[in-house]
Order: sequence, then structure tokens, then C-alpha cells
Amino acid sequence: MDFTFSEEEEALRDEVQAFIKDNFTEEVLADLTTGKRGRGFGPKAAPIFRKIAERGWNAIVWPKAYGGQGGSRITQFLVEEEFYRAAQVVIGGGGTGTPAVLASGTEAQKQHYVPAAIRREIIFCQGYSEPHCGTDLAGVRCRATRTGEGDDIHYVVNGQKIYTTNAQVATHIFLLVRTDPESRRHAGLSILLVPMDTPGITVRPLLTVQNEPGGPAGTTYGEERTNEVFFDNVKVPASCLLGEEGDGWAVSQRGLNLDRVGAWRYLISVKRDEDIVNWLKSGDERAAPLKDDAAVRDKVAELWIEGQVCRLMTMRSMTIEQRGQAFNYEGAAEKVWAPEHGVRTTEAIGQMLGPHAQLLNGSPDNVQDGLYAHNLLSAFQSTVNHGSVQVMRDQIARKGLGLPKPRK
Amino acid sequence: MDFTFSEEEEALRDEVQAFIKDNFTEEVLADLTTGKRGRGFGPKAAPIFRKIAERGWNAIVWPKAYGGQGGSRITQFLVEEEFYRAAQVVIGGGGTGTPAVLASGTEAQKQHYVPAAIRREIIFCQGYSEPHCGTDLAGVRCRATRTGEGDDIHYVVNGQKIYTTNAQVATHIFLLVRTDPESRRHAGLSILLVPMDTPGITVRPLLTVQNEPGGPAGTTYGEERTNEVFFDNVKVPASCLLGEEGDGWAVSQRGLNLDRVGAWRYLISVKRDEDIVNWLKSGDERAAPLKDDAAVRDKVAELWIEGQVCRLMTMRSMTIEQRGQAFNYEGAAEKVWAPEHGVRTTEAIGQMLGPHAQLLNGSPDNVQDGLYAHNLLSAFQSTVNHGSVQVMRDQIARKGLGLPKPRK
Amino acid sequence: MDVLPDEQETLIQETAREFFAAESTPALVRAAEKDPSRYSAALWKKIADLGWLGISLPEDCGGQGLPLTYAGLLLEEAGRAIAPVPLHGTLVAALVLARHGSAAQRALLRQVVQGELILSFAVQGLQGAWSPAAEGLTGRAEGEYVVLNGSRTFVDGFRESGHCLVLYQAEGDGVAAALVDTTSAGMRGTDYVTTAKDSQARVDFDNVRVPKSALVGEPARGAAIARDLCDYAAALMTSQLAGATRRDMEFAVEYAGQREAFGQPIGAFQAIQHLCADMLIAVDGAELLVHEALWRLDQGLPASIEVSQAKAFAGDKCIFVARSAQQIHGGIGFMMEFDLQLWYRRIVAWSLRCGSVREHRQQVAAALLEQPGKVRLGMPLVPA
Amino acid sequence: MDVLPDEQETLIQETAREFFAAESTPALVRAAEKDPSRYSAALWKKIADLGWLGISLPEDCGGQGLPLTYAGLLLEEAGRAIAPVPLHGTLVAALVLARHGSAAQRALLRQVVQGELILSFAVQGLQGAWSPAAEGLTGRAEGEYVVLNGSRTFVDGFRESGHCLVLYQAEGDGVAAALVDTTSAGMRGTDYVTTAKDSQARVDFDNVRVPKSALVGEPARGAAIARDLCDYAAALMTSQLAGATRRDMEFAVEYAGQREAFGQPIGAFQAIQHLCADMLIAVDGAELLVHEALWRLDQGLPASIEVSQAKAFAGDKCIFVARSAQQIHGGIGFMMEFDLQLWYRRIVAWSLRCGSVREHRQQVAAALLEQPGKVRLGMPLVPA
Repeated sequence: MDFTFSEEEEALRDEVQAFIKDNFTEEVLADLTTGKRGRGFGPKAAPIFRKIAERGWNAIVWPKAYGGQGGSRITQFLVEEEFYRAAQVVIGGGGTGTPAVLASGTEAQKQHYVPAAIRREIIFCQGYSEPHCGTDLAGVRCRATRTGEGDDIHYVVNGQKIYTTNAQVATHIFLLVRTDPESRRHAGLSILLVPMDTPGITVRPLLTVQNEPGGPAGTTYGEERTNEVFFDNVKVPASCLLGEEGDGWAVSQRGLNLDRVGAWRYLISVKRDEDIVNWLKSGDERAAPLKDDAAVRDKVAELWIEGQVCRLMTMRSMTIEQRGQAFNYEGAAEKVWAPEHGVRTTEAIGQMLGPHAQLLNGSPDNVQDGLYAHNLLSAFQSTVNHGSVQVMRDQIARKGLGLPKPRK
Repeated sequence: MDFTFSEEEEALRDEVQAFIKDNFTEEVLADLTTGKRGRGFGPKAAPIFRKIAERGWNAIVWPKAYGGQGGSRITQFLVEEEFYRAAQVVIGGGGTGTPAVLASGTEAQKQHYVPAAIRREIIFCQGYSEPHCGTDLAGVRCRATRTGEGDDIHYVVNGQKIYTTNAQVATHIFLLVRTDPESRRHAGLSILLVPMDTPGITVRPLLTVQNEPGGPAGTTYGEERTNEVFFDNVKVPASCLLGEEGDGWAVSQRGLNLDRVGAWRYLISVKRDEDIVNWLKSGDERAAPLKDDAAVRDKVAELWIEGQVCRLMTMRSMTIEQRGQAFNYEGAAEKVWAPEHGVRTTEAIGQMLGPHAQLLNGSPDNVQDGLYAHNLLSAFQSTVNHGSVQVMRDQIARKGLGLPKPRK
Repeated sequence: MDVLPDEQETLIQETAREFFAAESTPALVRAAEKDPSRYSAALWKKIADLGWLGISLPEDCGGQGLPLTYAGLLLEEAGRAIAPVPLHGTLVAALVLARHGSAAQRALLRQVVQGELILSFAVQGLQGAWSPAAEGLTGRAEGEYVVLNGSRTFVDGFRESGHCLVLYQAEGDGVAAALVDTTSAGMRGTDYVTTAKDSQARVDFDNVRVPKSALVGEPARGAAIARDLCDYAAALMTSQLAGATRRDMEFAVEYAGQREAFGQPIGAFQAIQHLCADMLIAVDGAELLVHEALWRLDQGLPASIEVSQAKAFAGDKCIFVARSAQQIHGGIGFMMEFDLQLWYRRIVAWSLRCGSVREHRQQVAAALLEQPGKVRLGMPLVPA
Repeated sequence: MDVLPDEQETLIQETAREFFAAESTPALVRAAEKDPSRYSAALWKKIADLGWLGISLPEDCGGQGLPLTYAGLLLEEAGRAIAPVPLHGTLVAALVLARHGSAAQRALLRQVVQGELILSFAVQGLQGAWSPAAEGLTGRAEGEYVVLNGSRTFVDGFRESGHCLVLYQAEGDGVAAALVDTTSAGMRGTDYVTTAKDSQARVDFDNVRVPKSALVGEPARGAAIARDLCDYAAALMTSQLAGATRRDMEFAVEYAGQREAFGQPIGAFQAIQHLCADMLIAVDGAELLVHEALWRLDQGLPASIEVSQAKAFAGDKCIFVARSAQQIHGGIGFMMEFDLQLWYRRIVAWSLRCGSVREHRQQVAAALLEQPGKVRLGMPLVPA
């Protein structure tokens, strides 16, 4: 066991913090907040991502052969944590897409997608959920029909995706489709990497409860916008197929160990634990009576300790990744504990702040620009997305504890 | 809506309290505590039960035709509450047996059992659970074979029951048996009212976690002893059959509305809410710092409010009974809320008392004779017995909310 | 003892339920959110026409004189339909005036009953504390006037109300109440932006001159009036909250019965079933507690602790229910175009209004621990 | 950063697990409960023979010199098998002596390692407060002696221990520690009757004369020694508690996989599955927290807050796990003749020992709120 970062890692943390201080000016942060409102990352923020890529910080863990640093998962986490803390920016190289391409792509695909994703020239969004199936992805109906001959072999995609976060800024969609119309459930699915500028793709914004007014910078839960994506006879070259046709379920699972854990998930779950402590110490007149209330103190300590468990579970996941081991139940456990902790913290803070916890961004008398009120509107979302806590608990019980499936 | 007892009821309460003061002397209370240890109610307590029966207080709600008062369920509750509060005595006329006899018995059975049960000459114990089936009673295997002719038609019972509380003092067992060996689940079951002195019945004591040392007077959870009951070719006259042969499931359900609710269940769930408040005010040196701790106060208030919900749910059940309506989900809801509240209170008090919450009856430095420590040993039992909270929640969801059964 | 609604209560409740279901549609709620007044004048008129604004006001004020439990059931149903009307503020202020107001003030209630006069009330100071101590606003006697200085916060419906029932600290005289004309000089309302998108406001008082005729009750009765105001407000807020929460739970149950995943309606999964069972228990508990509190208030029995019990429980549990309803809905519940969030946002706000869980528990704890004698559940507590 | 046991740690843990599974059977545990000493001398001897009593003691004291995390893993495994031996008290006192004791005191550790000397420690006063402030026992200097008066409570293994490491308040000198011969005149132990049926006792001191050679460390270091004692004790109690709780959870999972109801193993029901999932998360959390605390203690880093975090979390969650394990077992779990209750009774006791949830949270809250500067998870806190 070892519960510290190495000296080299701490030196890197200093370097990253200095970079952030120099680059994430008020102007840039405002630009990023606008970006979170669904209008792109804006001119001021874009150059900073280039600089981050130049330093390799968004690709520490990827193989050198594809533009990465071949470094450690722990180091990557440390850097991601700093960027997310400073500006709620996820710097990882391409979200779901890059790991899947590395795990299942052809050499040509790896060379094409990974370095470009690291340089942020390719940005994936994730085309999984459909209106009738969110958690149960094996019900996917979006159809891709293989057709054509010779050099023109291609797929024609028809259907709809929903809750496609960042579809409005992505260059590609990592698309789960049904290629075999006779298939059921997990069989007959495939993954296509589809450029978003392909004719026949329509993106329709879906506004969320966070949209009116938008949350302040630092709100960790809930984009103000997500999307529906419609596919109307979209022609996709066969070269966009990732892995084997019909093997889409396995392809989508491979390399997804980290989809439910890591710096982003950790910080959206625990950031308010820190914020409320710092606010209680801030000297705000409304904080003073709370700070000395033993009931508030007991609750703050309880939440803080729960937050430490979030951190240690995250470190456990990073340890497993770094060791090259496979998750059993640990990712699912983290995806239950951390989001539900975030909800507990959010609601407990609501009870501490009382009526002020209603006041959103832009309201007179609000607390920290309505940060906690916006959290109340959406913290629970994290218990739903990327696998609901119910499904995660099923996995823990079956995989982690070997409990039996219900008899049919 | 009406949230008070009537003036007549309050006058009766005064009368009952005066009776208790006069009759439940220290000596009698000690005798009753011994009784709870599984050695019968003893010579000192027995006459008091006769006096209670003479006043009709244990049969207020039963029909006059069978020795009852034909009175109100609410009044009956009020009286039961006083006796349980004073001495943890359940004065109801015959527990599960009497209501079932009233609901399903022949006229002769009613005349035979009910008045005798009111006079406490008949005491039923409940023969439901078997080693392989506790919650799922439809799995009962205890066999009763009908045989003989003419006046000698009888059943021969073979099998085993478990967790038969009070089998050592009961005169009769209310016995769920399988009369049709070919039957499955709820079909083919019957109820027999079997005298405990019938040859072939063996009672074996089962000691519980409360047994060593025994809890102090006032411990509301957990007898120190329950029993296994073995049936070895026990010959039972056919006249002991309650209801129709094969109709045992329905017979056992009828008249059982109040099995999971009422004064006893209410008080075992909430009594510690009162006790801890009174102890905090008692002047005990260990209480002083707790009483002024806002975290303790917040928790005490939270539990108290939960206790009020227990009370109001109980009053709701009594209202439904008094109105002659049937329960939908309300009994099940009370059987979830009240026992789980009792567990929350018990564990919260443990955290308040800290190390002293380990100290049992007879220990130096214990708090209130180890009352709270004994509670810690067994409060959860109430979430299991008489229908587990899991099964109760199933019922609430299916009956109360109309949610569907899982598809096979 | 009979803790369930009787036939007449059930009749009124069902009538109100049908009315609000038909009239307070999600489209109307959405429209009101965009309206500067934040309420629907048309719906308000219809409610007035039914006589419901006077449901628990005395007959000599033009009311129906029904027990306060009826007002509670009405608020539950209005809450159920998240009706965009200033019902809570108006009823609370009117009930206080009916009990403590001058003849002239009571005469105003006829206008209230007819829907011509909206009322609001103002209790909290800048700290947001829910307390009859009236901190944060002081009144200085000047001849025939009282001059108010300070602030009130979380005043719902202030902008549309003609009069606001204001608690303040009278110099040398303790807590007092005045029915202040909202157009008085020096009074300035600033709208909050709340999760409920409702009409709560901060009201600043800068030398606001209030004629002594506007004072409510004798000076010696100030504390009792303030106590009544807080009790009515917190109890009826709990009714409204419980009503909205029950509907929210029903949405989740309906959705769970229809939405399929893994080859079943999700409502067939035990995890969802048990969650729904707990939601039902929570709403029932809040409702039972507030019914008892309102019944005691109506009977003139001490009820402050029962009110605190109800609001503390509902403030804690209703958020649990509403969040669980969101969780059962998955992504769709989070979308603006889906109606569920209309309920969620209000349940969040209402659970925080008229006293936080923490504050109400403090009242209960004080009554338990600071009063002499042993406690027993079922025997009423007296505030410390 | 690598928060899971490495190969060598895993090896030791597995070895200990096998040993205790074979040697510390439920029959042995039951026999020890009936034995006046409340422990198994035979098992103690076997543990000593394996060298484990010195696992984290320095080599110059006859120990193996392995990091404190190894002692933690050993306690987890002893706890897993609820081994009836005075391991916790002996190890805690020995660790403090190894770090702060005189040469003579350190020399005693060889006897400890060989299993010939059992140690205990005494921290709490009559109020039961878990604190290094040493309230409730005072020491007055008299020539070459210190005279102790007062009481210590919840002293585990006192009766069988040869020496007891006692915290007291030295007149004018603050907190101090002494290694007191348990046969000293004026010292009287009274056995408690605990849920664990263990050997905790109250120890009263009536003019107990302790030679100055028995004092531990320089007077100026008293507070640091007391802090270490409390940290070692609470951390290793958490290890023992987490180990027992993991086994208890496993019993429930095994039972749920076999016991049938309604035509299924009960472990196939989602309600049971989800409960078990939460139990696993809880135990994992306690284990991760205590591993970090022990690792920091071993590295000589400030660790008191990490210890409090671990004990507060475990004190809360382990009871939840154990109670749930009982609940899953239904009636049988409640029966004396069934083994499950052996674990439950100890988990109750251990979760209450060495500081309650409330007390440890107070420490964490003070570190969060009373120290200057902003907090950040992952950056250590300093006790206030």
C-alpha cells in the first residue's frame, strides 16, 4: 500500500497549477462557462487546449505510438483533477471514443483517430441512449444497413439518439447501431464512428432544468443543454466500423472501465463537501451561526468522511487500472457511492442554508451565485447517467458477491 | 378528522392507570419479568389478569355474544397501550387465535374458545414458521393426515414448527398444516387448534441473544426464549379444524389485520424515543453534555417526529378497523415504518451513549439497567418477525400502488 | 379519534382535485412562470368564484367558516396541481387578520374572498431565520405612525399583493404585526430568482410610515399573533408541499408501470417497488402530521410543536420523494420540455420555505428537553 | 499511489486468515465467553509462536519491524475470526512503548512478543469520553512515586494483563502516561457485562503508588504519547471491526445464496442483492479509510484526523452491515445456538469502543472548521 503521489507527480501538479493560474484567466473561465451552455468552447479557451495537448497532459496514459506519453494512470488522474478543479474541464483525450478505438480499432483507425483526438481535432460524442432505452442499451433500435459494393460499401443509418451531450460541438459520434435487423438484445449491434457533418444528421437541442438561468461557473452537475440526434438515411463508409460487425456490444464495453469513475465523476460528487466547509469559514454573516452549530458540524464531518471514501474508491479504481487488472465490482461500487454521496451532500447543504438554498444564479441574496441551489436541481442526475445506481447495484451483487440471477 | 380520544376514553384511561398503580407492584413487575424469561407468568401476576378480564378490558372490542364488550377498537387500543406501557403486558384476548376463531369458527367453536380466551383459560401460541420457511409460509410442510371414521375422525400431525413464542405457556397452538400432501403453495393448507397437552407434542426451548443476561424490565424487544415444537403422530380430533379443510391460508389471513399493528408493535417501536429524552433530562452526569449538544438534539427531534408518524400510522390503522374498512397497504406500511424507526432510534442512541451502550443488565456503569444495550441486541428483530420489511414493501408496491408483478 | 378525512372532507377534497386537474394544467403553470406576475389571474378568479378563498374564514367575513383542516385540504390540492396562484400567502394573512385584525381589517377580508385583494406576509430577516421573533425589521413610533426600517426576505407574492402582513420589532414593545399597504413610500421589493420560478421577493423598508390603524391587535398580543402567523404559514406550506409531493410520487408510479427495460416494466423490479413504497410512506407521514397540526390549530389547542413536526418531516422527506421520482424517470425527468421538473423545482423551494428542517427540529428539541417533566408520545408538548 | 495490498501484504493476510479460520473456531469463541479470563490461552500461545505479536514492533524489541499496515491486516484477520485473544490491547500498548518507552520498558516487549506478557491500556474516565486529555485520573508526585487517584473505564483485558498503560493528568504537568503493574495496591478492576461478553473492566485507583521509573517518556511529551495511544487504539480497533464485519457480510451473502423462499434463493431478490451491495461498499469504505490512516501513522505523518475518519465511518457503517446480516438471516440469526450472533455482539461493542461516531466526527469537524485556510479533499487536515 502507498497512499501518496510521487515527488515527480507532485512536481507536475505544481507545474499544472502554475499553468492554470497563467492561462485560465477570468475571461477564459467566462468563455468556458458559455461553452457549458452549449454554444461551443469559444475563441478564448480554444488555444489553451492546444497548449495542454502540446504538453501531452491530456494523453499521459496513452501509448507513445499514437501520440500519448505512455505514462501512468495515476499521473493522468492527478492532472485531470487539477484541470477539472480549476475550470470544470475534462481534458481526457476523447472521452469514450479514444479508449475504444485503442482497444478495438485497426492500426489505421488508431493512427487516424487517436492523435487527432489528443490534439482535440476530433471530439467524440456518445450515441448510446434512445428514447425508449436509456439504461437498457441492449434495446437499441437505431438501424444501420450495409449496402453497396467494392469501394462504395457503406452503411445507411436511420433512427434516433437522445441525451447526446456535446453533440453540438462534437466532430464525430461514437454510435451504437443495430446492424442485424433480425437480432435481439446484445447480439447484432455494431459501433460506427460517424462524422457529425455527414448529410442526414440533425441535432436538436434539449434544454435541461439547469438552463434557465444557467448555473454559475463551478456548478459541477448538469449541462444546460444536451441533444437529440436524428439519422435520416445517413450514408457512412464501411471504414467507419469499429471492430467487427455484430460485435458492437463487446466493442462498446472494451476500454470503458473508466467511464464511470475518475477525476470528473469524483469531483462532481465531492466538490460541494469542500465548498460548504470553505463557505462556513468565509465570514458570511449567514454562515456564522451554522459554523458553531454542533448538528451542522456533525453533518459536515459525516459528509467529509464520505467524500474521503469517494476519493479512496477513486484511488482504488486508478490502482486497478495502473496495475493492469480488470474491474470486478469496484467501478460499479464507485458509481453507486459517489453519486449518492453527492446527492446526500447537496440535500444536507440545502437543509443548512434553508431558504437561501432556493436562490439561483443571478438572484439577490443568493449564496455563492446560487451554486448550491443549482446543485439541488440536478445532483441526482449523476445517479442516473452512465448506468443507474440500480443497475450498478445489480452488478455489485452478481459480479462482486456472486449472488444468483432471479429464476425465470 | 378527529385527533383526540373522547372524554369517556380519557376517563377510562385514568381508571386503568389507577388500576395499574394499585396492582402492578414491584413484586408483580418482577414476576412478570421472570415470566418474560420463559418461565410462565408466575403466581403474583396471574390474579391481575383475572381482574382485568373481570373488568372486560381485554375484550372491549369483542362481541358481547362471546363475552366481549362490543366496544370500540380505539378504546381497546387506549387500554392496551396503558398496560403495555406499564408492564409490557399484551392484554388482547388471545392474540392471533381469537380474531381467527371469530372470523372463521363455527358457532360452537366461538362459544368454546372466545370466552375462555378472554378469561385467559385458553392461551394460543402461533404455529406458523418452520425451519425451512419463515417469511414464505406457503412452503409449510407440517403434515396433517385425516383418518378414522364416525366419531373418531381425526388428524395425525407430523412435523416441526419453529420460533413458537410462548409455546411453553400456551394451552393451544394455532397450527398451520398441510392437509393435502399433493398440494403446493397456498392450496391444501388447513388450520388446527391443537391443545398443547396432546400426546406427541414436544416443546424445545430456543434461547435468544437476549437470554444471557436477561434484559431489564421495560426492554421492549426480544423475548429471551422462544421454542421449537415437534409433532410426532399427534392425534387431533376433527373438531379442532378451523374453517374448511384446505382453506387454511384464507383462514389464517382472515381477522389478521391487526397482527402487524397496534399497541404492542407501536410501543416497541417508539418507547425508546421517550426513554432517551427522559434520560437526557434525568440529571445523570453522562447525560448533561449530550443534552446541550445540538447534534444530539437534532437527532432526538428527528426521532421523536418519526415516532409521531408511528403513532399516527397506528391511529390510521385503528381508524380503518373502527370504520369497519379493510386494510389496503396501511398495515404493511406501518409494519415497515415502525420497526425500522425502532432500529434507527436504537442505533442513534447507541451513538449518543458511546461505550456505555455496550453495557448490559447487571453491569457496573450501565445506563438504565442496560436497557439501550439490550435494545441494540434485538431491535432489528422487529423488521423480520410477522412479515419481513421486504415482503411488506412488496405488498405496499403491489397492493397500495398497483405496481406489476415481475414477468416470468 | 378518527384520523382519516370524513365524507364531507373527502367530498371537498375530490371536488378541489377535479377542479385543479382541469384548470391548473402544466401549460398554465408554464405560462405563469413566464408572466411577470408569476400567477394566473384567470385561475385566481375561478377559485374565488367557488368561494374557496374564504373556506376557513368566519362567515362574518364572508367566509364559509369551515374548520382549518378544510383549508389544509384545499392547499394540498392546489399544491398537487402546483396551481400558480397566491393562495398560500393570501390565506395565511387572512386567517391571522380574521383572528386578530381590527374591524376595518376584517372588513377587507370580503375583498379577499371575492378575489379582489391579494395578501402577502413577511416574517424573515436577512439571515433567513424562520422565527416569530421578527428580527431584522424595527418599528419606531412617531405620533400616529410607526416607521419601519430594515428588511424582510422570502416574501411570496409581494408584488401582486395589495397588503402585506409584516412582523417587526416595535421599539420597547417586542414583536408586533402591521398590515402594510404595499404601495407605501419607502418600501421596495426585489424579485428573487428561485428554483420554483415563483414570486418570492426581498422587501426593503426605508423609513416606511405606517399609520397606527394598520397595526394588528393589541401590542401585548404581538407575540401570540406572530406565533399564529408562523404556525398557519408553516402548516399550510406543509399541506401544499405534501400535495405536490403526492402527485410527484404518482407520476413516478405511473411511469414505472409503463416504461420498459430489460424486458419488464421498470415498476416490476423490486428495487423500484421498494423505493416507491418508501415514497408512499413518506408522503403519508407528512400528510398525517400536518392534518393533526391543522386540526389542533383549528381547535385552539397549542399546536406549534405539531406544526414544527410536520414541516420538519415534510421538509426532509418530500425532497427524498421528489428526487426519487426524478431518478425513476431517468434522463427525461431532467428535460425542460417534460413536465416532471415543474413539480420538482417547487418541491425543492417549498421544502425550504417557512422554516428549515433544522430550525423546526430545534423547536421540537427545545420542547422535549427544556420543559420540565417526562415526555410521552401522544401527550402534547409545549414550546420552550 | 497504490491503495490495495501488495503481494507481501496479501501473503501475510492470507496466511493469517487461514490460521485464524482453523484455530479460532466458533466453538473456541464460545468456550472463551464462558472462561473467566474471556480469552483462549492456547490460541494466544500459537499466535505468539508465529511471531505475530511482534509483527510491527522494532527488531531490537524482538519484533519483525514490518510497517503498521501489517499489524492492521493482522487485526483485520483476528477480527474476522473474532479471535478471543487480548491482541488489540497488547499491540496498542506495545506500539506506544516501542516508540516512547524507556529502555527497561522496551525490554519488556520481548516478553510480549513471546506471549508471556499481556498488556492493556486505559484512556477513558467515568464519562466515557474518548480523548487524550486523560480526564478522570490524576497523578500527584510524591518523592520517587506518582500517586494515582480516580477511575478508568472500558479497559479491555485488564484482569489478564501484567501491565496497563495508563493515561492520567499529572498535577501541573498536563497529560502523562505510566506503565502500571496491574497488581499494584489500591488498583481494583470490576468486570463489565458487555454485549461482546469480553473482558472490559472499570479500574478504580485509590492512592495507587507508581514508581517514577514506570512513567512513559518525558513529561513534555505526554500529550504526544497520549495522542499516539489514542490513534493506535482507534485505528487498530477499526481494523478489527472491519475484519469482523466483512466476515459477517459474507455469512449473509452465503446464506442468501442458499436459503430459499418464494421459489428462489433469497439472494436472487433484488432487495436482498442491493442490500448486500451496500454492505460491501460500507465494509470496503471502512477498510480503505483505516488502511490510509495506518499507512500515514506508519510514515510518521499526522494521522489523527484520518484515524477519526476511519473510526467514525466504521462505527456507523459496521453496525448497519451487521444488523443487515441479521435481518437477512431472519429468525435464526437471533438464536444463541446459531453462530451469527457471536459476530453481531462484538461488532456492536467494537463500534462503540475507542471513540464514538459523534466524538470522532467532532474531531474532523474541528479540523475542518477551526483551522485557517481552505480545505481540499486529498490534502491532509491538522487536528484543531
